[in-house]
Amino acid sequence: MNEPVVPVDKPMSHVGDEIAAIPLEYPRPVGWLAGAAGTLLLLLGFFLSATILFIAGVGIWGVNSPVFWGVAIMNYVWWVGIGNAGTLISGLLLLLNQVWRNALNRFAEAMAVFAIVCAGVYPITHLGRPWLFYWMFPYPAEMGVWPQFRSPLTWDVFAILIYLLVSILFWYLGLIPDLGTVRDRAKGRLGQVFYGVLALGWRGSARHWLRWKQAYHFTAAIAVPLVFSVHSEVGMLFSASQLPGWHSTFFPPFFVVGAAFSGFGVVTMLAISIRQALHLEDVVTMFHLDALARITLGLSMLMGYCYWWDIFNSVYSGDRYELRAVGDKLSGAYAWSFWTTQFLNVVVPHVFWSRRARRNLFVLFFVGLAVTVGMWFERYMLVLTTLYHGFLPSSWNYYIPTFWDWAVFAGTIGLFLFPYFLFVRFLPVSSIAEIKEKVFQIRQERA
Amino acid sequence: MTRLLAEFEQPEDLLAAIGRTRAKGVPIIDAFAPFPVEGLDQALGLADQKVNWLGFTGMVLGAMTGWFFQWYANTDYTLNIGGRPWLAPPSFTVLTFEFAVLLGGFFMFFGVLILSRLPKLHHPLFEIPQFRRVTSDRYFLMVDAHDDAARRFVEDLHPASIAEVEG
Amino acid sequence: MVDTPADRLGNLARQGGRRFWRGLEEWIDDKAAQDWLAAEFPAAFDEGIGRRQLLKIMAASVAMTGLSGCGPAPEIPAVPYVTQPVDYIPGMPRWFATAIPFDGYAQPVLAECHAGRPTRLDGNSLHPMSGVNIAAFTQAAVQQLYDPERSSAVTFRGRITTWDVFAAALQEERHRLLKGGGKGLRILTGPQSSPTFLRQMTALRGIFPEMRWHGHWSVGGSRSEASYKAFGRVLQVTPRLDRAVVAVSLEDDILGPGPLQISAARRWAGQRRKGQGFPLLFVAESTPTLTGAMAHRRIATASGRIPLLAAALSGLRPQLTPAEAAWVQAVQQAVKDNPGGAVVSAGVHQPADVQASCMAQAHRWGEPGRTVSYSEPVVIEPDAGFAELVADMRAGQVRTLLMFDVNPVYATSGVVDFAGALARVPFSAHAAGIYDETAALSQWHLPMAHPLESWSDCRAADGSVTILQPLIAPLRQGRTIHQILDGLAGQPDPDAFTPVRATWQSKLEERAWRQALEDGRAPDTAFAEVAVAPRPMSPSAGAAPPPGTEVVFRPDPSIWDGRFANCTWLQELPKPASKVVWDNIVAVSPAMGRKLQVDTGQVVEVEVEGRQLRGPAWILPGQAAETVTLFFGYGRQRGGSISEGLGYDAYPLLPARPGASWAGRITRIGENHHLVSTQLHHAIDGQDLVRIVAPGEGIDDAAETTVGHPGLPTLYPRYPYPGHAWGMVIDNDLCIGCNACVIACQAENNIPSVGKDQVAVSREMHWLRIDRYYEGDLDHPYTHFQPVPCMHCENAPCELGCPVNATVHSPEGVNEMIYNRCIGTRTCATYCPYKVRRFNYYFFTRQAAPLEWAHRNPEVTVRARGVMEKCTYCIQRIAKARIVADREGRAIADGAVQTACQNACPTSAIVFGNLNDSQSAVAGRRGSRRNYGLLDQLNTWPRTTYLARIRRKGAGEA
Amino acid sequence: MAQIFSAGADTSLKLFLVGAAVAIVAGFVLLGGFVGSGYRTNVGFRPAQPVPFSHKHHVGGLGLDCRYCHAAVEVSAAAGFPPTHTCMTCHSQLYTDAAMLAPVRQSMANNRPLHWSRIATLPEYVYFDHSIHIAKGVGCSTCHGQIQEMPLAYTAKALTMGFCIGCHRDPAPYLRANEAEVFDMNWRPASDQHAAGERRMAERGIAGRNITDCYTCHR
Repeated sequence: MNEPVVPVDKPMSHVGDEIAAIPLEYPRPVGWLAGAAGTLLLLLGFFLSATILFIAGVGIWGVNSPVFWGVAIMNYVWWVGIGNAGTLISGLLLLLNQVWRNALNRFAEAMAVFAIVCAGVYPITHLGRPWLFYWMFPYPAEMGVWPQFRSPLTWDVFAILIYLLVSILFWYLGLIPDLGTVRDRAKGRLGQVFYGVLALGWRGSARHWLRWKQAYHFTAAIAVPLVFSVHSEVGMLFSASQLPGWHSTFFPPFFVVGAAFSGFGVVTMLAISIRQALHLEDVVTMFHLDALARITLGLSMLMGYCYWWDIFNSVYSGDRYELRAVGDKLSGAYAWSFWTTQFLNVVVPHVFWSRRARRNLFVLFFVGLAVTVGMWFERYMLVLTTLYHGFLPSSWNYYIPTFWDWAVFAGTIGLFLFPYFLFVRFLPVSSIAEIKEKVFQIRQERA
Repeated sequence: MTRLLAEFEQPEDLLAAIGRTRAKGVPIIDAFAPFPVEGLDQALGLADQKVNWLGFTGMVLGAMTGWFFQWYANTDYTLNIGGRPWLAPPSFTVLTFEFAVLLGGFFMFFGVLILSRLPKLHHPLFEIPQFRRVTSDRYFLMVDAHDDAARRFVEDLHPASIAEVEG
Repeated sequence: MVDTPADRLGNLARQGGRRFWRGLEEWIDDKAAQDWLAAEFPAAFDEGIGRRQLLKIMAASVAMTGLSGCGPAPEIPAVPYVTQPVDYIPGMPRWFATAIPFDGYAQPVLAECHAGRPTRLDGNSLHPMSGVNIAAFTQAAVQQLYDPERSSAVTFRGRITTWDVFAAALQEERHRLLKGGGKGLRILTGPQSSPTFLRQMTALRGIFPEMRWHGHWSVGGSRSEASYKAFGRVLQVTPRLDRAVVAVSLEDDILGPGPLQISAARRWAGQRRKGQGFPLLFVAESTPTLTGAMAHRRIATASGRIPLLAAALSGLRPQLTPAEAAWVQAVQQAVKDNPGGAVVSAGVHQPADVQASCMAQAHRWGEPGRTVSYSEPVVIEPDAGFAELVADMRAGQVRTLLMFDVNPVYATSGVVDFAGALARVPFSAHAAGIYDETAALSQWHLPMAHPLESWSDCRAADGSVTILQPLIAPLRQGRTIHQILDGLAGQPDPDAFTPVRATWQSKLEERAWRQALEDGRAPDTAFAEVAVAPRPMSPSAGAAPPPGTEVVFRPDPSIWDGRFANCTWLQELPKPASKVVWDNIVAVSPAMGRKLQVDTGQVVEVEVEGRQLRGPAWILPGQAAETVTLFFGYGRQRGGSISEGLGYDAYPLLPARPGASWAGRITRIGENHHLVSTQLHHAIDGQDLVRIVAPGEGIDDAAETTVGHPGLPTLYPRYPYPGHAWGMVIDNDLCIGCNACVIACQAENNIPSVGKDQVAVSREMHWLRIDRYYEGDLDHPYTHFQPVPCMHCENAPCELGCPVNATVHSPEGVNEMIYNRCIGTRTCATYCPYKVRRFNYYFFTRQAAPLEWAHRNPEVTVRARGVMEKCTYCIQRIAKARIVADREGRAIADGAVQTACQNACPTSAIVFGNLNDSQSAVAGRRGSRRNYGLLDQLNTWPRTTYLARIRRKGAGEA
Repeated sequence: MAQIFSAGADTSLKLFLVGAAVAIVAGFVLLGGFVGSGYRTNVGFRPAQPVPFSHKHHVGGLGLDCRYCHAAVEVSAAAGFPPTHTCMTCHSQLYTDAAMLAPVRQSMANNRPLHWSRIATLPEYVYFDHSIHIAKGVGCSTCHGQIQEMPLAYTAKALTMGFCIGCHRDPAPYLRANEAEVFDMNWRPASDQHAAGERRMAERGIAGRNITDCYTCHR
């Protein structure tokens, strides 16, 4: 491919001009205000529904016995998955030295941070007694009791928290030089001080760059296995039980692949939105979108393999309960969620065999959306088909989410998008320094 | 001591200037660029692995902390959880790793800042107007111009500008 | 400290003082009290909002309460006695023997009292008719005692007045009656066996020779006519299932709910426990019952065809269907194989001829005195029946009508216009615990004292007398029937104690009297068996009923004729066959469902004799093809906010003439009714959860036999349990599905009722549920019951999931649930393969009225919102036994710890104890070859295991 | 170009960062202090009582045995409060006119109980049993403090889970020799207490038993 990945032929300042201009003189104030207001409304909806939830109790959700976990856990897994993909795109591609990563990594990392926040609210909101959430942390309690470190839930709590902290560090570390760029371009005093403080006095010293690069790579190198561990733990949250359909060693890798897949879906949507809204055609090029589409296609096939391997695994076990769980998956009361998943995650991405589809923004966006929604249904299918039919037929029952399930879910979308709008408005959305680095590299190679 | 800041318009110019400066034996204090210019470290002869070692130390400490937490909690109040042994390495590895990553990340991040003496909001370089473009498209070399010869040498590099750094 | 009305109530209750609330009117002047009442008992003030509605709007009220978990404990004052009773020890419960009458039969109980409040009932271990066992209905008496909606004031034409006003009116009436020798004086009661009542009636007859006493049977009837036909005298005929080898039930629900359930089930279990699969139970019935579920061979046949089967059994040759003929042949074969060991009985609703023929048959087949016993009837024959009373009322011959603990306006055939007749009675008084339909139409309503507040006496199934003693002063200024009758007899200020003591003055001198009270059984009062000879009867082959749909009526298995309708425990008790709660159903067979295209939950219209009603259909496997069964007890107009507005009322459809079944019509209406059941209807998937073996056989693949069983391989070392190792074995062969354990567990462990809406979203809280599985085809299935408490797995999957150590394992192998540590992640319940954990989605325990808090067990934490809970093996009992044993430095004896479910179970299906003690009963059962663990392939090592059901082959096996 | 930040900005920023860190740490320290404080644990709680009953006078001065009033302590979970009748066994003879005792006399005369305020309360999910502690040799003063020196009784010890579990993990220092010592309010551990305690643990069947099991106290 000969098309440009980075704007090689333009002056070095061009990238900085394009990206750093956004926080300083935002090009689309009206659209932004409308979007931010809408998502702020959703965010307020989140606080309202969470307050009502805390006051009334999780009884206002549709959870019951045996479906003790409902939409809350599905959303949790979904958000963790999206978050994980952000780090994967940024960290893994950095380690693999993929040039095209640099246009996407910043907002993928932002996606990771905000998605993890959304995921993180669920382990608290879904508690019966959320005000006692701090019992999950090891602190010298007067009771002398500690958390239970064998529980995948405890792992999850730490995993989410540590993952959030490490993601923020990784993100911020990458941001520092670019914040310096914005600082130096800022005209107003307010912008200078704001970005000046955030940039911590970055001045592009060779020594700083050296340490920065080492730290950046090292953090990427530990963030990537962290992602694998975090989503493996989410998988173990299920497979640590003995329930048919969950009790499988296959879950951790299955979940990691799912996480990456859902994240690519969201990143595709975000990339297109940001590109179109902010006219970053030079930064987020067709090449980037094409690459995303190819990876989505590849992961989609991997997902398909996972789904059917999981089913084969159950069938091959010959265990009666596993077989019944497969039966329920394929033709039970919630089989529609399985087939929806199959269609959206496994069938739809195959349009990407076509180059035209890969380069059509609408198709790209739609497939990204399909994958995102499909991955939600996958979690719905995974959680529900096992829980509603457990071992003893006497305790089988159905599950109907209530208004408040959806209200909190919609609220978390606000919790994700509103900070994201702030991010797009006030921080450099792509990695200026790294793109310049690549431009320089390519120029040297050409020379 | 006089510190001179020479401005270059292209990274290649900076690299070339560094090569010449080092050959001449003029002490280089630092170089500045808007991005991590490839070859800059080698040109300056920087080979500092401190950050990596810090990260590694953080990870080891983190792993120890993580393991200790779990070991201590289960020793302090030993409970029979589902018939599993009280010391359960398979279960404990997970958080051990998580803590390793946490402390590794922290050490790394704060290591970079401390080693780089950041935050440093007020710096003499910021007095120099053209230095503002260091985050955009200008490249700077700062040398210790202890005598006039050195100063002339800098001028010979044909930088876009030369400024004296105070303080 | 401010003395609130609630405190005053509490204090008085605690002190057991004589004076109590004199009724609502005393409070009416007191503004504070009025406000309190309005706040606490809204139903008493506002018909619009009842307690059940409150359950719905709970979200708001439960709100902040859960948040007040931290901070200093609220100041609760210590209120000691002024003068402490001699044998009272603070913090220790006291036990009193008494009885709860149920349709004339005493249900012997031992009441646990904490600080003067009866909190729970057990069976009276000294009483041979119950032992420690106790039926669900009897246990619910304690909830009825604290029902905030119990009738609390004398009313005259619906307005609150006082007992004094009534006493004056009664005296006036008495004087009027005396002039006519009591002409026009009628007394209406349910079945009675009280010697004091009998003595008082005798005395009243002396004063009012023209007085007549009528009996009202809300369900079933009396067997006196049948026994008279069979033997020439009125007798109590008891099939001795403990001795019979073959038992035939022609629609006689021997093991089902009712006043004789406990004694019958104990007898049945006595034989069954021998492990040979005896008694072989042959059941022919139209609608599934507990007896049918226990049957060796059951046939679903129309109720109207039962007389034909009876005829066939007595040697005639009526026209039978092939299935019926095969069944009869199997019975006859079994009888032939076991000479002298068979017994047969027919349902109480069957024609007296059929019952009599069965009585005679049982006399021939078995050994009188062994397989069947005869004695004087426990229930006293009234002077006349209910129909005569109604006729006389219509004829204007009734001047004064006193009704005691009956609700004929509701519980009477729709053909009989009792309400209209009642309007013609110049002086009508209705005494009952609840202000019900009859109360509303009577001139006077008198609050009746609850049995736990009363002095009285009553005969148990064996005729022995239990003296009822009050455990608490009447909470609602109720009086006993004896007080009111004494008033009628002219006593100016009748008290409750005197009439009862007077009855026994000659028979029990003071010491014996005290002993009788202590034992809960008066000596030498049981009826002796009598020898009888059958009268010659000309058996009739009976006529086949007309083809087509037949309609039969049954009391509801959970709330009977509606008398328990205001009791949340029983409303929420899953009915054994359907597992429906908070509703009654129209039971139809699968065949009829197919024919009518009706599915479960769809409304049908049932018509009998031109009268119609609508109710939700329930496709009941095992229902006879053409039979439609209606259940009594619902559709209440009055009777407390819990009972009102639920289900349909079957009484209006009930014809006036006695009979077993009526021709009817059923049509599909099409709309849906929201029926709620705790087990999905289509779950006919027993798999290997319930296992069946032949007598003497074992389960080949049983993974474990003792606590040290090898089990499946594991990577982990076994945890040692060197001290006690608590375990439970449930014998599926003995479980009759009677639900006694479910209520016992609920009463012992402060388990809240959650209401229909919450059960509808599957949030019922029962720690112990009874799973019902079907085996075989839809029309003639075998039914299995399996009580499922927590399995207390040694390798508990739940414990692994908890992030905060709220559920851990005890050194004695109990799977502990620490409510106060629980934060409600629900991971444990998710991981539980048995789904025995229950979650407090709301602050369920908060919804009870303060008065209901009084019957909570102080030994068990009342769980708040957001915490998980589950069976604890009654850890409070273990803890208590351990402390007592520890104090004395000895080990806990086998049997010293009995779980509540184990106590209640009339068949001893549940055994609990120390598995490490090889001599213990539970270890003995564990050693049985029938022992298996539920889902033992999961290697959870459950401490609760099951014994397989026994089914004999041969002996008429199809 | 002018500097964006003054020379002092770095110091301010660093001070701010350090201050924030200190504030967070201090917050946790303060929280810990609050949790352990008497405000939350009720230590020193000295409520007014209907009658200002002095344990100092009755126990310390007159030498009444605890069980004279708290009669159920050896047989029941609850120690029990004395019925009015118990007070009147003496006070029908002594101080019969004392104004201070009027509520007691009124209680007796009107058959209305006295409402005492509790000073040792546990949450409702804690099932403490007095009798077993007495039987195993845990004395009154171990939990209730020096009651015999209190003119008006107050909460002497923080009855937190930490307090309970401290002893349950290592009961030896608290086990007394015999009944007399258990009710001896002035008991002090002897020099060989630890060895004696361990011997008593073995004798009384406490050794080798897990009394830190959750269901020991919660159910």
